[in-house]
Amino acid sequence: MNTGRGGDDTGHGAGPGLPRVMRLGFAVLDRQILDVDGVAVGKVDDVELSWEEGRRPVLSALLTDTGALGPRLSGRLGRTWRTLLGRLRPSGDLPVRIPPDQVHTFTPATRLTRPAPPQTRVVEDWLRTHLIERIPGGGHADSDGQ
Amino acid sequence: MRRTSSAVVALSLLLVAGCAGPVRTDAGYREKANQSALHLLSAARTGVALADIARKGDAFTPYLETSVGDVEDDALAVRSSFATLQPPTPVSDPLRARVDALAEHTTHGLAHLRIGVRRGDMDAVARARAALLLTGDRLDRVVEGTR
Amino acid sequence: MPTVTASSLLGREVVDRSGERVGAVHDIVVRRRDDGGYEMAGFVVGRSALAGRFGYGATLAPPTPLHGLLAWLRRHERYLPWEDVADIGEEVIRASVASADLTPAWRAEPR
Amino acid sequence: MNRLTSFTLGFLTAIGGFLDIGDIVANSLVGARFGMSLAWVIPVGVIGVCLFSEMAGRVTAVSGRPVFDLVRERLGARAGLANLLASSAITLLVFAAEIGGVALALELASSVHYLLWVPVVGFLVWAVIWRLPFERMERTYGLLGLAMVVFAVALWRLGPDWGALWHDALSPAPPSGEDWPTWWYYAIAVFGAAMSPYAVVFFSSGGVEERWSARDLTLQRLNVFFGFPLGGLLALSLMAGAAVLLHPAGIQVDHLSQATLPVVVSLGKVGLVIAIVGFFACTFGAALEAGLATGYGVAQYFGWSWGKSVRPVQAARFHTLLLATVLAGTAIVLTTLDPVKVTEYAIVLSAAALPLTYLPIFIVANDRGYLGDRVNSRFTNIVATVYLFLVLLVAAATLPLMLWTKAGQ
Repeated sequence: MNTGRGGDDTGHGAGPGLPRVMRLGFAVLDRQILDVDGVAVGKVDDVELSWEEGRRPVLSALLTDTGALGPRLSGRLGRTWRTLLGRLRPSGDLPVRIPPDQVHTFTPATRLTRPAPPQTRVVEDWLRTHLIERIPGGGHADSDGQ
Repeated sequence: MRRTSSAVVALSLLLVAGCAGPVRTDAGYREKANQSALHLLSAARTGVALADIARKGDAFTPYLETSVGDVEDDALAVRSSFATLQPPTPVSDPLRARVDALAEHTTHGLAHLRIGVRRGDMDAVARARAALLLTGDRLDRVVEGTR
Repeated sequence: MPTVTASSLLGREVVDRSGERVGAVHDIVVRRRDDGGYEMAGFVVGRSALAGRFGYGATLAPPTPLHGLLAWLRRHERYLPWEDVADIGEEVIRASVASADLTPAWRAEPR
Repeated sequence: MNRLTSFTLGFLTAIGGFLDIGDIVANSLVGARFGMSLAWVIPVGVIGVCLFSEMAGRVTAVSGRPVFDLVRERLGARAGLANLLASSAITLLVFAAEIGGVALALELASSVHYLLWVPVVGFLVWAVIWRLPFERMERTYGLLGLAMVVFAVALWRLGPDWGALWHDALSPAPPSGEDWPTWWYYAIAVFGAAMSPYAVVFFSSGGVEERWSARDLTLQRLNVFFGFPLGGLLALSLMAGAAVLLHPAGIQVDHLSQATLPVVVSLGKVGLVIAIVGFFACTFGAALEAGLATGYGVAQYFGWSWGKSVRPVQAARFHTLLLATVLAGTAIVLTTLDPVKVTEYAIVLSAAALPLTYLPIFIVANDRGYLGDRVNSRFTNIVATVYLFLVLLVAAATLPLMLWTKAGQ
């Protein structure tokens, strides 16, 4: 099953399609996640691997949101980060999990086959209803940029 | 991160060091006098250039007022910070007297220029120009002499 | 079912059968199974954090004048296939072979 | 719009957009203090910014990924965050300097104290970011910035001894009364003013906003390779004007008004009006760029939706951040720190921060996974490697020189 040095072997999708072999740190971690409509969801803040005893680990979820980013910023900065977020969102800070079968492509950005998980939009929605919508012109589209 | 914090430290150090620290030697005093004279010279010569512009009617009054005001503030600041410096030995006293007097001439000249510009009084502007020109040349000699 | 995050594996120390240090985990290689899921294939292990972090060795080529430098920085890079992993510990990952038996290129892995 | 018009517009925008408060202050100041002895830094900076922008623009056009997206991706979460914090702090300082610059230009026109203008300017900047479409915003201020051509006309009217200017430019050594460390310190200032990282962050993010594709690449390249050098010529004429008129008189540039002297002396009221329009456009345009660059950087690091081309309600976090940036920048100027001094620190620190954004772009510009056949050519790689070492050297030298020279006093 050696695919040699072919293009799909190298961790990038030359167009749609999933690579056969890839490096997680290079091709998945810290990449932008876009949902099916091209809306930015967040970054792949971490990747979860899980296994049954005696079997190979498998990629079980992409993790995103501050709950996954916090632990990565370990050290003093990371701890401050976690305390700060704990205060903002006291209701436990579990990362958002995206199952790998919802991924359309990994690189250059992670594209999903579904709309964004609702938990990723909590802060966005709060700021929208409490601040941005109240400023005149907030719903105005920047037509020239389209 | 580390770079930001060290930049902040550097900035605050600079702000502290930038304010006139105590001077312990005559050579150090000369250097301070040289710096003060350089700044006064810049202010005086800017005044001369602005006076020329005013007399030729080459600029609007708001511009002239603002520009003269800017350098007048500079000269006042240099004058007061130089005046607070303690000359380390009597050797420095003549230099102190000279720079102090020229600082006064500069600020006066610029004040006259400002008044003349604001009133549109070109004779006053011409007089201020002549005074600033003379002060400028003297400051130039101080700068050369203290290098 | 035990789970682990990729970020906690990256940077973890790797030692060989005799306890000698091979390097730290630079990257995790996965491969697609026929059912569409991805399974672990092995670890890229190296010593230069600089070269490892940027991800050279996949599609990324070093700029022309720096080929030599990057090759030198990556001289300790080894591929540790999953078959040769004896144990994944909290602190270190232990290989079941000697470090001399590990090959440098992760792509040369027979699959 | 047909291609020729679009090229002309983009090209003129690049000329006017090149200059900001940093270029105005650094080049006038250096010309007045060091004559033409530091003129060589301008071409070095211009080549650097062309190279940097071309790589960033190419990566953006082909892959649709802007600078801080790549910073996070190549440097990882921690180093990326450190990078983001350092870059944002400096960009915020630049933003404050630009706001101060706009206020100073308005003071010159009105004689109303600049601090009274600052809140007005802050509000205007926010309002333009909030409402004005991206392309129109960029074009308006870029084209108005062309008014800076008046400095080239002024230089020509001053009738300098071109041979002597050329000779000075070819003798790179401090003039009498100045020492080497101070001279080098200001060389970094001129370099940082020409090669400003916030402009590249803005440029590449703007590429995403305008949805560049590989097809727009040639046009963008032409704009960069012709527009920026011509912008550099304007920077050079600012420096030369100061070198001709202010340097012999011993006038130092501590105020924006002193930077206008060459124009007013040679062209009178008309020149003054055009120069003030030019100052206003350059600083206002750069304030928009720096403000947006701060928002872009943070949003790209966290993967939020961002951009002026989506409705603000769809990018609530991004727009909240912009609002906070504008407030913070305005607050910095309102502390009565001298905007010209803030500018000097901002450009020098920008130069020191260059590797933070330059390095990730340079790495990714060699990734076939992103760029396919459009990776750096061998020639680009050689030049870019030389600049990599140059920006690293500048970054290492900046703080020691700043301390040693007491920030160029």
